[in-house]
Amino acid sequence: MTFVLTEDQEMLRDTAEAFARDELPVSHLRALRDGGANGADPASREKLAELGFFGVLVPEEFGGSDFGMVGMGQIMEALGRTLAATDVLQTGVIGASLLTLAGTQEQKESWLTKLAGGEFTSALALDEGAHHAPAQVATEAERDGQGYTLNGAKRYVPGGHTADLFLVVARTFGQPGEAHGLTLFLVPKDTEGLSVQALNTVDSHGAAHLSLDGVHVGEAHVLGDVDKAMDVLDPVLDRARIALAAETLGSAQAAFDMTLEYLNTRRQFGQLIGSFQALQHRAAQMFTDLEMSRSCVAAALSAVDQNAANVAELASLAKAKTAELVHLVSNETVQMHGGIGMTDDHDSGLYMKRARVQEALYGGASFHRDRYARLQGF
Amino acid sequence: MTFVLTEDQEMLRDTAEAFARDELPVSHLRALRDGGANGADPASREKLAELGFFGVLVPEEFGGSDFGMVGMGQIMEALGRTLAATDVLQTGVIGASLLTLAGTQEQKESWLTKLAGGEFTSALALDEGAHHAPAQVATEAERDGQGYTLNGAKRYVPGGHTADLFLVVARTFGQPGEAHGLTLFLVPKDTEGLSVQALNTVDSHGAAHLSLDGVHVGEAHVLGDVDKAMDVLDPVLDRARIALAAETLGSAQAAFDMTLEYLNTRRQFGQLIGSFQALQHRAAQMFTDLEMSRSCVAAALSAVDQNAANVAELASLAKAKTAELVHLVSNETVQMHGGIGMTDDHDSGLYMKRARVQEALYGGASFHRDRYARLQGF
Amino acid sequence: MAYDEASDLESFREETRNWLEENCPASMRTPMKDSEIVWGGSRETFTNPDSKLWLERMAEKGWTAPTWPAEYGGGGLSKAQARVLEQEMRRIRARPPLFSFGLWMFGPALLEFGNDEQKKRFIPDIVHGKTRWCQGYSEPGAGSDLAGLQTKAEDKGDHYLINGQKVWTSYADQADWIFCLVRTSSEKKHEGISFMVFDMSSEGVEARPIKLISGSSPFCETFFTDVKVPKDQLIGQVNGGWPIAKRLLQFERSSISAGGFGGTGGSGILGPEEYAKQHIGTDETGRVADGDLRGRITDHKMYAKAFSLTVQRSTEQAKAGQEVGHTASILKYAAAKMNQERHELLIEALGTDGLGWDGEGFDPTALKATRGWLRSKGNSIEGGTSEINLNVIAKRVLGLREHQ
Amino acid sequence: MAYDEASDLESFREETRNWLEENCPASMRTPMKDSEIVWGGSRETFTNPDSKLWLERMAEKGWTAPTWPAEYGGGGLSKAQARVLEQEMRRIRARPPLFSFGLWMFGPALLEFGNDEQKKRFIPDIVHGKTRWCQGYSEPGAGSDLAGLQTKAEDKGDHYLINGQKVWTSYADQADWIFCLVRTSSEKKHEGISFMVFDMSSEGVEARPIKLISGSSPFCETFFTDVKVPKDQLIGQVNGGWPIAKRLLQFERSSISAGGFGGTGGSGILGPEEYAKQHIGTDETGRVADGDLRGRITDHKMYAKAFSLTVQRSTEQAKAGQEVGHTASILKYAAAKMNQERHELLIEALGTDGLGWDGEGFDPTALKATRGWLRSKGNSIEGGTSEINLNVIAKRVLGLREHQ
Repeated sequence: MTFVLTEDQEMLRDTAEAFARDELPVSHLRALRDGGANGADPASREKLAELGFFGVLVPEEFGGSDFGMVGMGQIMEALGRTLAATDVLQTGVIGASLLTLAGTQEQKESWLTKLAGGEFTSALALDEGAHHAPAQVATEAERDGQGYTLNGAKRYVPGGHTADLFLVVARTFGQPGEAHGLTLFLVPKDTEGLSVQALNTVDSHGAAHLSLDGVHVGEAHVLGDVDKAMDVLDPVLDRARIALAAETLGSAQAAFDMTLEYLNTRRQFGQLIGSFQALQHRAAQMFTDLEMSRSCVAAALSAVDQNAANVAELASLAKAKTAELVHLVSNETVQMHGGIGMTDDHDSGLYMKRARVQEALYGGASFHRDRYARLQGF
Repeated sequence: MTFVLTEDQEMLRDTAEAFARDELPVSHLRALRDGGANGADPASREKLAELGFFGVLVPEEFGGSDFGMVGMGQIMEALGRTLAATDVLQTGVIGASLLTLAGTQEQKESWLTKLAGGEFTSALALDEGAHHAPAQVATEAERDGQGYTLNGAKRYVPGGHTADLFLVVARTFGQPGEAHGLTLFLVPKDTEGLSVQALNTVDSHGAAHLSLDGVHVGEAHVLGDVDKAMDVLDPVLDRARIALAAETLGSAQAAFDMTLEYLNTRRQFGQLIGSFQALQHRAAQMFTDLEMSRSCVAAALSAVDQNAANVAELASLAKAKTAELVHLVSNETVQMHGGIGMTDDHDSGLYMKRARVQEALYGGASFHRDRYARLQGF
Repeated sequence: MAYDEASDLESFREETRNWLEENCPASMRTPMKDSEIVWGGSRETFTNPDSKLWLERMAEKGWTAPTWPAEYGGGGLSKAQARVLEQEMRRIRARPPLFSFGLWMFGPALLEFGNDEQKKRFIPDIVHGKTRWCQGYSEPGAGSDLAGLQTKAEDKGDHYLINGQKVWTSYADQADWIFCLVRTSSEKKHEGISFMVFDMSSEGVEARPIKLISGSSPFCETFFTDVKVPKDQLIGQVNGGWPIAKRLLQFERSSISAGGFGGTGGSGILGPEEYAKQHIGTDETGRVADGDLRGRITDHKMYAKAFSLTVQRSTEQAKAGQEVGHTASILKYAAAKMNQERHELLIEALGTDGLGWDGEGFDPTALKATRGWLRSKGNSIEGGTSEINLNVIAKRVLGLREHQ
Repeated sequence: MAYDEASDLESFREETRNWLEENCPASMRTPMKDSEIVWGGSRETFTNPDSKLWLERMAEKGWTAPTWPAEYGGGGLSKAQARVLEQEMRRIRARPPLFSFGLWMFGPALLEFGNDEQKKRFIPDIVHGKTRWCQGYSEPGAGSDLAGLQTKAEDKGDHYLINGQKVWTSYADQADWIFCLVRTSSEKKHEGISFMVFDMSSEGVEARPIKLISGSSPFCETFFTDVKVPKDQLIGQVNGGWPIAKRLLQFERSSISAGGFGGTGGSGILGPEEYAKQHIGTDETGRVADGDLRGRITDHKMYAKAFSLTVQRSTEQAKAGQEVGHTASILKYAAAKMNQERHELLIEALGTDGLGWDGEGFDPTALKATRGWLRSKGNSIEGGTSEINLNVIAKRVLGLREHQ
C-alpha cells in the first residue's frame, strides 16, 4: 500500500481539479438542473473524453491509459468537490472494468474501445429493490435458440437515463438471494422490449427505472461466464464503491472548506462565528474524520492497483467511513450556515442532496459495516 | 400516568434524601471499601429497616406500608445520589415483590414479614452467564420424594454476599433458552450444598458467585407455580429494572451536579472552565438527557402502580435511557474534572465504577433497546 | 361565591353549547383541510364558503379572540370562560375560525404596549380577520443576533423614512400590514430599536418569496426603499422596541415548540421501522434484518418517547403549579433533534425510493418524506438556533458564566 | 562520495552486527518483561544481571544515546549510522538497554539549551543510566494551562529557594534528579518561568505516589519546601524557561501518541468481538447475536483501522518530505478516543466478568481489562487534554480565530 502519489498521478489530480473547477463548478450542476437537463450533459462528456478520463482503467490496446485506480481516485475526488454529474463512475469505472476483466477479445474491440473513448456510455443495471442487494436479483434470462430472453425490472439505475449500453445482471439459475446463478448481459439502449424511465432525482444527477419485457439478446451479448457473474461483479462493485468513496471524500472536503470560510467571515454578536469554541470543536472533529477517511480511501485505491488480498475489506471501510463523513459534514454545513444554508440559492443544499445519494449507492454505511464485520469473522 | 408526587411521596423523598445525605454519603461507601467491608453494612441496614424502606412494596398485613413503586423510586434515586450500597433493591424490591406476588400465606408469614422488617435480606440468584439472559438458566432442580435437589452455578449474584435468603431460579423442565420450565426456590444461605463466593467488585458494592451441589429443599420452598417462574419473574424483573433506573438517575444527577459545581469554580487560562462554550454545550446536552431520562423513570414508576399495559415497554425505556445517561455523564465527569478526576481520592471514579454495574445489571442498553423494538413489533 | 362562579360557568357552558350548535356549520366540524385554512386579510378567498360564515359569526361575538377586551371587539371572556369555550368547541370538533399572526403575536403585544388609539385602530380588524399581518424581524446580517438589525428608520418630522431589508418574513407576499423592528439610533445596540407597523402596499415595499432547499416556502425576503411611515404607527416609545420584540418572541417560540414539529402527521408517511420492514425485510423472529439500522431506529423511537413523556411531565407539573422552566428549556432543542433524526431514518429506510425530487417513478408519499427531510434541517435554525438554545440552557438554567 | 558513504555504512553495519553478536547477552534478545525494564539511577536493582552487563556495554560505546556528541559520552553516530544500529538491534530482537526520561526528554533539551559545563556534568550520567530523571511540570492549579504554574524560586544570591507543589510527576519517588519549571517572576506569565534542575534528595523535597481510579500509578505529588538550588543549576536564562519547556513537551507528546496507547498489547486481552462471541454467542451465520453491540464493535474496529492507516499515511508522506503537520495534529485526539472506546467495548462485552476489582472469582485477564478501562480515561487528559487538542486543531490547523 502506498500513500504517496507518483508525479504522473499528481499531474492527473491537478488536471482533474482544474477541469472540475473551471468547466464543471457547482454552478454548472445548478444550471443543468434549472435547465431541466436532469444530469444529462453531452458537452461535458466530450471534454472528459478528450482528457481520457473514461480510459483510465482500460488497457492501452483498447484505447485506454491503464493508469489504475489511484489515478481514477484523483479524478473522482476532483469531480466530487464540485458535485459534477458525469458518466465517469458508470462508464469509466464500472463498464470499463467489467469489459476489461470479463469481456472477450471481440467484445473489447467493439464495446470497450467505445467506452474508453467516451463515444459510448454504459450503466450497470443491477439492483431491483430500494436497497443495494446484488444477490436478490430476480430478473430472469431464459435460454432460447439463438440467445437469451430477459424479463424483469431494475430500480434507480444510476446513469441509466443517459446510457447507450446497459450491463444487465439477470438470473439464469437459482433463486433470488443466491449469489450463484447470475449472468451479465450487454444490452444496447435501443434493444426492443427495453424501456427506460428517466427519474428526477434529489441530487439532480438523474437515474432511471428499467423494465425488460421479452428483451432478446444473442450469445455475443453474454459478458463473462454464465451463472458466474458474481465472480467479476464482486471485484468491480468494490472498485465502484472505492471510486464513489473518493468522490464522496471530495464532496465532503469541499463542503467543509466552504463552511470553514463562512465561519471565518460571518459575524454575529460582533464576533466571527468561527471564534465560538463549540463550533471550533465541531469543526476540528469533522477535520479529524476527514483526515481518517482520506487515509481509508487512499489505502483502498492503492490496494486495488496492487491486487491486495484485503480489497473487499478496504472497500467497505472506505465506503462506510466516507458515507458517515459526508452525512455529518453535509448536515453541519447547513447548520453552521444557518438560514442562508436553508435557501436553494446557496450550495449547502446541493451538497446535502448529493450526499444522501453517495451514501446509498452500492451499499450504505450499515451495509458495509455488516460486510466489514463478516469479513473480520464476527 | 402521573408525574406529580403526592404529599406522602414528597415526604418519603425528602426523608430518603436526608438519610442518604447524612447517613450514607459517598464517603461512607469509601470508608466501607477502604475497611474491606466489600459492601456489607449491617448498621445501615438496621437504620433503613427503621425507616421502613424494605416494606414499601409489602402489604400492611405482612408488615409493609404498601406504598408502591413511585415511593420506592424516590428512595432508590436518593440512594443512587450517594452511591449507597444497600439491600433495598434485592430485598425491598425483588424479594418483597416475588413473595408478595407468588408466595403462599404461610411463606408470606414466615419470610415476607422478615424481609419487610429488614431482619432478613434476600438475593435473586438468576443469571449464570456474564450477560443478563433469564431464559438461559441451566441450573437443574430434580424432583425427589420430599422436594427438589438443585445442581448448578450462578454468576455475579448482586447482594449474594450478604443475603440470608436466596431466590433461586432453576430448571424443572425443558432446555436452556426456553422461558417455560423454570421454577423459583427459597434457599436459606446455610442450606447444605450451597456455597457462596464473595466477590470484590469494581463498584465496591460486592456480589457473589453461587454453586449449588445437591442442594435439597422441601415442597414448602417452592415459590409460585412449578415450571412457571417466568410469569412472576417477568413483572418483578421489570420492577427491578425500573428501580435500578431510578437509582441510576440519582447517580447521574449527583455526578452532573458535582461537575457543574467544578465548572463554576475551577479556573484555567484565567477563566472559569465552565465559561468555555464547548463545555457549556456538552453540559447543556447532558442536562437535556437528564431531564428526558427523568421523565422515562417517572412514567415507568407510576405505570407499575397503575398496572398499566405498557410496563414492560417503559421498563426497557427507563433502563436503556438511564444506562446511556450514566455512561455519558460518568465519562464526562472524569473528563471535565481533568487530572483530579483520575485520582482515587476524588469521587468521579466511584461514580464511573458504579455506573458500569448499574448499566449491566438486569440487561444493558442494547438488551433493552432490542427488547423495546420487539415489543414495538420490529 | 365559589358556588356562584361555578353556576355562572355552567350556564355559560349551556349558552355556548347551544350557540355553537346553531352557528357552527356542519362542514366546519370536519377535520381541517390545508386548502381551507382561513388566514384572513384582503387576499382571503374562502375556498369553502362555510368558513366565511363561521368566521363572521365567531368574530361577531369576539370569540376569535375570546379573552381580549370587548371594547376593542374581543370576547371579553374570563380565562375560565375561555377554557369552557375551548372545551365546547373541541367537543364538536369545531375548526378554529381564523389563523393569524395578528391573533397569536401582534395583537397580544399591542394590547400590552400600544396606546388606546392604536388598539382601536388595529385590534378590531384582527378579531374580524380583515387585516392579515406579517412579522419583520430577521435580517440577512441579524439572525441569531436579532438586535444586530440594520433596517433604518429616519425621523422626517411628520413621518419616518424606512430603508433596509428583512428576511424570513413569513407570508409577506400575502400580508396587508407588517409589524417591524427598525433602527432609530445607532448609538446603542438594544436601545436603538423601535417597533413600527405599516401597510405592505405602501410605496417602496417589495416582498420576494424565498425558495428553500426543500422547494417553495411561505418565507420572503422583504425590501424597504424610502417607505414612509406616519409617526402614529410607532408602537411604544422611540428606541423602546426591544422589550416589545422580546415579549413577542416568547409567543412565537411557544407556538413553534408546540405546533411547529408535527412534521409528517397526517401526511400518510409511515414510521421508519415500517419502511425498513417493507424494503429490507425481517428475520424469522420478526426483527428488521438490518440490525444496525434497526438499532438506530430504536434509539430514535426511544428518544421520541422520552420527549413526549417530557412534554407530558412539564405540562402536568405546570398544571400542578410547579416551576417547569428548566424542563421546558430543553424542548425546542430536543424537538429539532428528534424531528431531524426521524427524517434521516425515513429516507435511509426508504433507500433509493427516498432519493426522488418530483415527477414520475416515485411514490408521492415518499416524495413528501424527502421534502420533509430537507425542510426538517430548518428546525434547528428557525426561531432560535440549537446553538442559541444550548447557550441559554447553559447560562440561564445551569448557571454557567460568561468569560470575564 | 555517495559510493563511499554507502560502503562506509556497509562496513559500519558489518562491525555493528559483529559487536552485537558478541556483546548482547542471550537473555537480552528475548521479549522484554515489565519486571526487567531498566530505568537506571541509584535505585536500579537489575532484576536480571544480564541487563546490567548489556547496559554497561552499550553505554561504553555511547549507544544508549547513539546520535549524541561523543565528547559528552554519546555515540556520535550520524543519523544514517544510528538507523543501521537500530536495524541491527531489531534484527536480533535486542532489548533497549535503558528506559530514561533523561534520554527521551531532558537530554535533548539540555544539549540544545544548556551550557558546556552543564552538558559535561549531566549528559554522561544519563548515557550510562547512573542518574534517573523526573519531570516537574504540572501543578494542581496548572494543568491545561501549564504556564499558570506557581512554584516559586526566589533569588537568594548564591542560590534559589524553591517553594511549591508539582503533580503528575512520573516516578518522582524513584528519581535521583528532577528537571523543573519554576516561577522566577510574577510580572509576566510566560516570561516569568525558569527551567532548573536539582537533586531529589535535597532537603525539603517530598514525593508522594498518587493512587488513580485504576489503582497504583507511577505518578506522584511532589512538594518543595525551602529547597536550595545552586545557581549553576539554572538551564538557559532566568525567565527564559518557557521555550525550553515547550520544546520538551514536543518530545513528550510525540512519545505519548507513538507508544502511549499500546494499552492492552501483550496483556493477553482479546478484542471485544472475541469476548462478545464467547459471552453472547453468534447466530447461524456467525454474526455476534447482539446486533446492537456488534454494530458498535464494528464502528470501533473501523475507526481503529482508519487510525492506523492514518498513522501509516503521515509516516510515509513525512518520509517523502511532504508536510504532514495537519494530519499529525489529529493523532493524539483520535488515539485517546479509540483507546477509550475499545476499553468500553471490552468491559461491555465481558459483562459481569468485566466488573471485578481484584481477588478470587474473576479471570485475571478480565481484571487487567477492567483496570485498563479505568486507566484509559486518562488518555484524553494526560499530555494535553482532548479539549486542548481540538482548540489547537481549530486554531493552528483550520485557522479559526479567537474572540476579538
